[in-house]
Amino acid sequence: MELAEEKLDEHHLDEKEVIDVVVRFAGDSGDGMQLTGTNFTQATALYGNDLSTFPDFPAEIRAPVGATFGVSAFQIYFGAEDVTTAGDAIDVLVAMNPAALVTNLGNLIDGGLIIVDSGAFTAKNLAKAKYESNPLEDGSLDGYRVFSIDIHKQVLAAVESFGLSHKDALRCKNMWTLGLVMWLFDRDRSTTIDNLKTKFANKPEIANSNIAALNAGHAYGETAELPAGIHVYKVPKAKVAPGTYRNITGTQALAWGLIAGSEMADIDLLFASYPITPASNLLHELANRKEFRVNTFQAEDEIAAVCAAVGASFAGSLGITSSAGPGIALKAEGIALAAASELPLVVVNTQRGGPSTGLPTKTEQSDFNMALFGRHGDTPIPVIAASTSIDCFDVAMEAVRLSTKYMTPVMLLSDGYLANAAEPWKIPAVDSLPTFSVTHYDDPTDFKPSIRSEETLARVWAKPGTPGMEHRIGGIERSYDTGDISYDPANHQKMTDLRKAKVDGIANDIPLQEVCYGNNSGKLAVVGWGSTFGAIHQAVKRAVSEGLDVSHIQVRYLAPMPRNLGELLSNFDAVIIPEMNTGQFIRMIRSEFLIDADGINKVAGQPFKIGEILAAIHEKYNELGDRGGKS
Amino acid sequence: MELAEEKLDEHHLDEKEVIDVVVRFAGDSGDGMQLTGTNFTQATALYGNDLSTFPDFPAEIRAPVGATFGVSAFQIYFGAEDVTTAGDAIDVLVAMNPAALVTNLGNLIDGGLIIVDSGAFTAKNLAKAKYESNPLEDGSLDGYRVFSIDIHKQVLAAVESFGLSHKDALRCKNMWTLGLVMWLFDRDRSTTIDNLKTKFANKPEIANSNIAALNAGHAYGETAELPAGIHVYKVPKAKVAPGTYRNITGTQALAWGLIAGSEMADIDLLFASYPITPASNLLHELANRKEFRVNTFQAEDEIAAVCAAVGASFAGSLGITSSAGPGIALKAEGIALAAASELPLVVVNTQRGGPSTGLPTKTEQSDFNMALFGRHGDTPIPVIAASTSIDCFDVAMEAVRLSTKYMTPVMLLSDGYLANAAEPWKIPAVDSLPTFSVTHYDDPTDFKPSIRSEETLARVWAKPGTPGMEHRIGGIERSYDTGDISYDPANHQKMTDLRKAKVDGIANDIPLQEVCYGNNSGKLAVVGWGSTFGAIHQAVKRAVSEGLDVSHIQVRYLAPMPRNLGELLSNFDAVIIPEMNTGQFIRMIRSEFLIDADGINKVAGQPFKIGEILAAIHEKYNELGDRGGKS
Amino acid sequence: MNQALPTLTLKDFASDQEVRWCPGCGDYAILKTIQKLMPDLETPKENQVFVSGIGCSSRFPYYMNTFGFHTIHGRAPAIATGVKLANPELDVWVITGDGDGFSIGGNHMMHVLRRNVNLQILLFNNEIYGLTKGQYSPTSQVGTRSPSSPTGSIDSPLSPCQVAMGSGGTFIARSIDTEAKHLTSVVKRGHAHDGAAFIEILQNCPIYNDGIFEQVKDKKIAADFRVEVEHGEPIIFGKEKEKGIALNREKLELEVIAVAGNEDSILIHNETNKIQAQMLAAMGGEDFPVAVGVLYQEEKSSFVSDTQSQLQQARDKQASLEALLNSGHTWNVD
Amino acid sequence: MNQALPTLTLKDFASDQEVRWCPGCGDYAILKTIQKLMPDLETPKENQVFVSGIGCSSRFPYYMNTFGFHTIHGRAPAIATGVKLANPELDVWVITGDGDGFSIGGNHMMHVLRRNVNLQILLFNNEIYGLTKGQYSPTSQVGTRSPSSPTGSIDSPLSPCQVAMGSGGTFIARSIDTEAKHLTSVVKRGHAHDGAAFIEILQNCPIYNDGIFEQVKDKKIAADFRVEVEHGEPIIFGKEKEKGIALNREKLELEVIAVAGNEDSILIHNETNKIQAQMLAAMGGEDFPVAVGVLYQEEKSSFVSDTQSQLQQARDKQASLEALLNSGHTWNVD
Ligand SMILES: Cc1ncc(C[n+]2csc(CCOP(=O)(O)OP(=O)(O)O)c2C)c(N)n1
Ligand SMILES: Cc1ncc(C[n+]2csc(CCOP(=O)(O)OP(=O)(O)O)c2C)c(N)n1
Ligand code: SF4
Ligand code: SF4
Ligand SMILES: [Mg+2]
Ligand SMILES: [Mg+2]
Repeated sequence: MELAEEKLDEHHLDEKEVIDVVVRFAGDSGDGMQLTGTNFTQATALYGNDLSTFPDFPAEIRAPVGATFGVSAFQIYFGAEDVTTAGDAIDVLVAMNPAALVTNLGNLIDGGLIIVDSGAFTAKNLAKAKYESNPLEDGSLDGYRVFSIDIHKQVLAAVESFGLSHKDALRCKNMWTLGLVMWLFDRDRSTTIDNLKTKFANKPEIANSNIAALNAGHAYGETAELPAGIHVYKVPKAKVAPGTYRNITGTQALAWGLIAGSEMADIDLLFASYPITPASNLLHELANRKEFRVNTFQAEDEIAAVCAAVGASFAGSLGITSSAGPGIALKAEGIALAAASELPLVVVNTQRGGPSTGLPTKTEQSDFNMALFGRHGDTPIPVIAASTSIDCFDVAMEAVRLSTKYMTPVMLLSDGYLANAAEPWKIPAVDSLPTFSVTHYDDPTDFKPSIRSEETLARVWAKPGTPGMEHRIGGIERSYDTGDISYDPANHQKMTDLRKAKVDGIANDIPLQEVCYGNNSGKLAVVGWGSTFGAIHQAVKRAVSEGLDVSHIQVRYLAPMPRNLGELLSNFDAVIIPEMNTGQFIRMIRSEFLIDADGINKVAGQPFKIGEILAAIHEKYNELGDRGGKS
Repeated sequence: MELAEEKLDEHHLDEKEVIDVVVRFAGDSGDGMQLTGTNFTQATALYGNDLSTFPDFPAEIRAPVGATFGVSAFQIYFGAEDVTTAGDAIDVLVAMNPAALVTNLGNLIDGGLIIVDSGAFTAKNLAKAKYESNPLEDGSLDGYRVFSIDIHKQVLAAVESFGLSHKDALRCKNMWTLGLVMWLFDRDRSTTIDNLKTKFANKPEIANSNIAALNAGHAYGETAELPAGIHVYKVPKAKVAPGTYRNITGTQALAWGLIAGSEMADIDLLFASYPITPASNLLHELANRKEFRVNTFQAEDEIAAVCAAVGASFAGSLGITSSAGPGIALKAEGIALAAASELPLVVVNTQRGGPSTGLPTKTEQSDFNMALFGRHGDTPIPVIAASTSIDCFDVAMEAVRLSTKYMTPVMLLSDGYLANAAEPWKIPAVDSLPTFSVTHYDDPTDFKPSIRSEETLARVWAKPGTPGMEHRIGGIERSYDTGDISYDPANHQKMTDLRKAKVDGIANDIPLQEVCYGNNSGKLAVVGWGSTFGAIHQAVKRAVSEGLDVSHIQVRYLAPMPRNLGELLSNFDAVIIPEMNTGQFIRMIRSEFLIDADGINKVAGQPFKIGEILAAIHEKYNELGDRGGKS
Repeated sequence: MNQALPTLTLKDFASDQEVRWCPGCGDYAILKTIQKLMPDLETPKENQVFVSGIGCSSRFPYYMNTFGFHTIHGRAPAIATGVKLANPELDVWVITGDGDGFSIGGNHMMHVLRRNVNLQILLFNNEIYGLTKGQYSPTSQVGTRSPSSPTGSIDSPLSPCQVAMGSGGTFIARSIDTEAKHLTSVVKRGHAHDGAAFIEILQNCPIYNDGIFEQVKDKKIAADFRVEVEHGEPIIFGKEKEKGIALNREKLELEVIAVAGNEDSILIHNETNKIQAQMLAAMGGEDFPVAVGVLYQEEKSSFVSDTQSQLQQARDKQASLEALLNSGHTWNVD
Repeated sequence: MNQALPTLTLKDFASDQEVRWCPGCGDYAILKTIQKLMPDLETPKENQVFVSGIGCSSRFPYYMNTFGFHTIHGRAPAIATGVKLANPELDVWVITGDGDGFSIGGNHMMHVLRRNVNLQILLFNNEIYGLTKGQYSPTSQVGTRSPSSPTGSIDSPLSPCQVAMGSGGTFIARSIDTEAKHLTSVVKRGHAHDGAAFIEILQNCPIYNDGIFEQVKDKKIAADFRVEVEHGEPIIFGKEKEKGIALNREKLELEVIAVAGNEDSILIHNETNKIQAQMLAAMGGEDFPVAVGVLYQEEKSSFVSDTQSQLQQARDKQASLEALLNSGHTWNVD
């Protein structure tokens, strides 16, 4: 299916009360946009809106001031109903300089609000952004509401009394702007003030001037004469289940899920990795958590990393390795060794734009094929995917459970979007987490490394250091009976069948597939996996609210798939499968169930927009209407 | 489908004239069985039978004398009709010692002929073969025709006059035995005699004693009193097209096909590889052919090998790399670089038993998944497979053609069986070979590395050293328009679509799929790819001769598949797909065409037997009969 | 076709791509130096090829208006080998970083050096993984705090020049990003070397590892912390060239001594002596200056020339495809 | 649980698997030597782990009745690092070949050595790829004719001990397959070393590279072609110990001299001197004997102990999952 985009209702900001809003803070790498966004997010969470955030870093490490490729942005989508994406289009764009304006304008809704620092629209900066004339003056922004303030000047005035250098004084620009945006949405500044006090505990004059700037920005909104149509907006509180919440990125959730998994399984983790964007943060997070049963090892490359993890698993810990596309490709041989020698291993793939080096800082779902099939020989392994940032926590625990219970490598798919995006997470009670304690085999009576569980088909995990357990394993085919090398043809057939049966059998140990929104049968099912969740979910909700018979099915277990998935899908007249690749998961659905599903494919390094999926639903729906369906 | 085996007619050797025969020479690694087999093959080719041969080396380099794991064998299947496999079961087993007997007996037909050297059935050798009593004496061979001769003694007598050492004299055992087998099938000894003279040109006493042994073995057949039912068999000549023939292994054919490809394309080859069984012989063969436009480079590992090949392609030669499963897995990232930067590259995968180190000396087709999907990102590349040893020649040329014409890596799948098996090949006239001369781009007017052909969608190949062609490429996403780095979302979509369209478009440049035996529509199609060809072909022929409506379709182009394949398959009531894996190609057939094909899967490190496929045909046929078909 | 080469300048070697390193990055200086020296090399521009891996440094080829291939992480030496084998006429440069060249790519580096493949290898050593945002690298000092070593790294660093010596490298040199003159002369000598020329360039990463080479770079103190070695010249340093390196030949250890009164004890640099070169390569730390310049050079036949002569020998045979196909045992069927 | 260890013998360390090397292979002798010395190491059998890559040599673990992991080609050092990090109590051995350890696996080898990971690394150097039927390896002499180098290899070989030195190895030794006594003593010293112990074992492959070490092995001539170095002892060799190694301290070159009359000029082996060790590691060829024994040893804190102390430090904090999940900014919704 060709990808079209449906315009969502753009009534935003016309009323004083709005259901949801997308705000994007954009500026130079040095402008502190991430900090601004984070503080606004905290205030918004406290206010009681549901929300989702996405920091958008430039590909370059540190670009020259004012360069378009150096723009750093932070987007937040918040509202009164459940929010599952960082938003299709921007309602409010905060642009700290011309480069920030030019690179983000395309995504602003018609009539959207632009807050700009006119003080940064100098000839030099305009040239760097390749503006031929000043957009604040040439009428090119007429279709928007422009709120142009010389923030430079305002800030210098606001912090004058603190005696900062000109440079340090200007550094408070972001807080001034934040103050203004907080006024716009009626947020409380106190957490930000606390944060500033803590952060600059040793530099009170910096803390105080930032606080002054924040307050001044807020006051500006309250007192200045504002352009028509700019006023305080009310965004009603969301109905949120009671509990303690925090904001969490996919990376954090994944790391903590692994830690929780190690506690539940009662084993040590060795996390061995080699830096690569956007996977490195997982290494960083865990390197900081060695007070738990985690050790981290930065290896010389990805091959060494997976191998060290396999070695750790042989020694009785759980080896975990992590990377993105190119690095995962290098790990194939090591993963296959773990599969052949039947050792647990968790492989986390934070997918990014491919092929080859591709688009390292962008998101994509194009490693599905490699996850399932990227190894030589018949080497099945279970593959599971996280759908949201917070889902990373549960999926990480599940990876630990499956790999240790079935003595198999498990591939966990995340992606660049999930890794960096943050959502509010209702913090679970630790004693509510599932337990699945693992034990190492230690009975020397007739011990052989090939002893296996009849139920799981997993072989025993007998670790070095245990008397009587001495044994040899390896990657050459092993005898089913003894575990020793065997070149026997019938044995190879038996072991091949066994490896397949073991992984297939996991289907009996995972939940049946449920429909996550809509009915269990009907006209159209939209089937997703991974980070397409948010956009699909909103699109299906909107379609249902329009009265369409559409359901959303989100698959976590990609291999093996849930036992009932084929039957469930056959209850729908049509199935569409949005993927951020050229159609990889759909191939499995078609071949397994012989269902003529349609793919909705987007490979632009960016998540789906709700409108794109909604458009695809409408299109398919119309087509179905024309030819009539089963139901 | 479960794998059963159908007993083929075992009337063999009951008559004086037989249609076809399988002879297997088996002995210690040091017994010269490969030489014996090769000479017998030559004589058989000259005699006018069609034939196919398979050398079967032990997994160990050099095992102790008499060990079962040190048995080396050479099998030849020859007959009056076309022969496409090395034979299901053995008619005549030549066993030079107890180990050779015990390891091969299981595959001998009931009533088959065993020729044994009783002189080697010593207590020591029997013990090494784990015989508790001497099978020549304990009646355990009663179901066979046993022709037991003390070849030790015979040989020593035959060569006595040449004054050789005892050890050297015994070395003539194999020629004595060959003489006897030549008598059995009425073969001419003169080529062997010539070969011996050439081989031992500098050691005439060795040449002469071997010739004497050969003649003595022959004379023994003519003059000795033989057990009942042992006599000269006539195998009628096959109807063979006129021409000059040679015997050729898959490895040789592949190497020569690459050389021929380089001549036709008018480019130099850099063949970069790292040794691995069973792929190394290709490196060896090409290292010996540097008088052609081939250079070989033994790299430090597989990654360096693929990278050197990619570098050579960048510089304007054709880079080729070759390996087996584990090594191909390591090349994924390099292959993806060639795909992303759009450079030609040929990757030869001589598949072996997996997973991990698996069964290096055994054959399998289990790298299909990896060939199609074993890379990160959306990275399609064409994949083609050779079906027979001689087919390797054509497929290698085709790989050169496709990779240079479409500026893409091409994966060529062979396997351990094809690589080592030999068949008679009608030597083509060089001027009958297809030409497809490649030119490098050298027009500096508005040159950009992103200029591409509208027809093939391939970009230009502009090589360093050409003035005005200076340009930069790489693995980061490149602008469609300029070839420079681009992070633009729409461009990434466009380039992703382009890469897919380019590979998909190859479907327009390959032959339509034909049926290779049987009708173009009907009840049952047996679809094969790769080295299953021989067994499928014979099985389908036999089924057709039984009156069944069965066709054989052999697919060379696995990605993209021939344009008409789906339509062709839909003309059959049922489709079965034998594969030496757990069902990999079938997944593509099912997902692309939504056809409910059945897999016949064997993963025992050994080729299919004709009987196994015939049994599957019968089973499916019966099932179809029961439920009635389309036709 | 090649008549007198037109006189080219730095500008001819600058591509049209905007340079995208962080402000202040040492890579800028290196780029400029290389662009500037290219016209002097007397190799036609179209025969210049820059091959790199992945890293900030590996972006280099994009900025050179020559042939360039920005490949995959760690593999540039292998890819460059293929380029050079395919066309020995080309001048092939490898641009790599401490991570690219010595972490993931260490093995290829070792093998091109021992094979003596005719490449100029420029290692931009900033002792950090720049592109991936500052994790410690195999050349980072012990105790480096980085996102992946929050309490300090514990791995002992590799010394690129020492590894290159151990691998059998035949040209081993060290220079500094901002020392254009020194860098130019070292690179030109590497270019003239027949075989693999390995040049470590100490490069400042102001963002993630700022000032790590301050001692050897800061004009005020550098004279005390670095020594420029020159074949046949005494190894002396200090603002007034008042200090020298001597070899305690009993203990086989280097020593820093005053020049005055000890003129005869000062070690004379002999770039053909491997043992001495190994000692110089290892110099540094608290008590010794860092040696820059050509530490070692050895005349040895190169991989490409040996390969070419083997090829030449093979190609003296008249190759015929026809004859190949018909070689060995054949038979006719009429 | 561990009371006095039962006295074990060679047999206790032989597994039930049939040994499958070619008749006459040097690997047999090494296996026997290792099996025999195991009981002396005073590590419980269940704490012994042998990790290997792929190659004839890498089959070794199957024959040891200890824990064993026959992994994938070239990666044993990395896998062994994981084993050791997971359980520092274990005695971890790496068994590798010249192809496994220095061709495909060279990078991992370099990095375990510089990190000083506590492993005993036994490199079976037969200067050939045995398992894949005899192609030349990175340690093969120039001119080696093999299936992949039919007219002779042109790549200069690596010297494993020199590479190990260049990589910063802290224990570097060389021995010979069939010299059980010498090998035993070297391996025991390596075992006692705190860090990475690298031991090159010259191993004969009678099938593909027979006799390559004949000079240093043949009882009749070996005395002239090898020298056993021993810390603190003069470096002398020859049937009557009549020859010695001297160092020309001016030229920094080794020389062979007669002992008689030159007693004072004979070099005394000092295994703690890196420069001297580098010279000894390089010795060989036509004019010099090959040095065997412990060439170099350096006391340096090991990777595993440094890791453990960092872990220990972190774990002094009371870790609570509950606290982690609730750390940082949280808010309540009622
Ligand atoms: C296979 C693979 N692994 C990891 C990465 C991520 N990566 C890119 S550059 C780099 C390190 C760069 O360090 P260095 O070579 O020192 O270059 P610098 O950026 O410091 O110049 C890493 C780890 C990658 N691109 N590909
Ligand atoms: C990834 C991979 N590449 C190649 C091989 C094939 N291979 C197995 S062992 C070997 C070389 C062995 O040489 P060495 O390490 O010297 O061991 P030896 O057999 O001589 O003891 C090679 C190339 C493999 N098994 N896996
Ligand atoms: S991160 Fe460091 S090395 Fe990379 S461009 Fe910036 S300053 Fe240079
Ligand atoms: S090939 Fe050589 S190294 Fe391998 S087992 Fe045989 S003799 Fe030993
Ligand atoms: Mg660096
Ligand atoms: Mg070897």
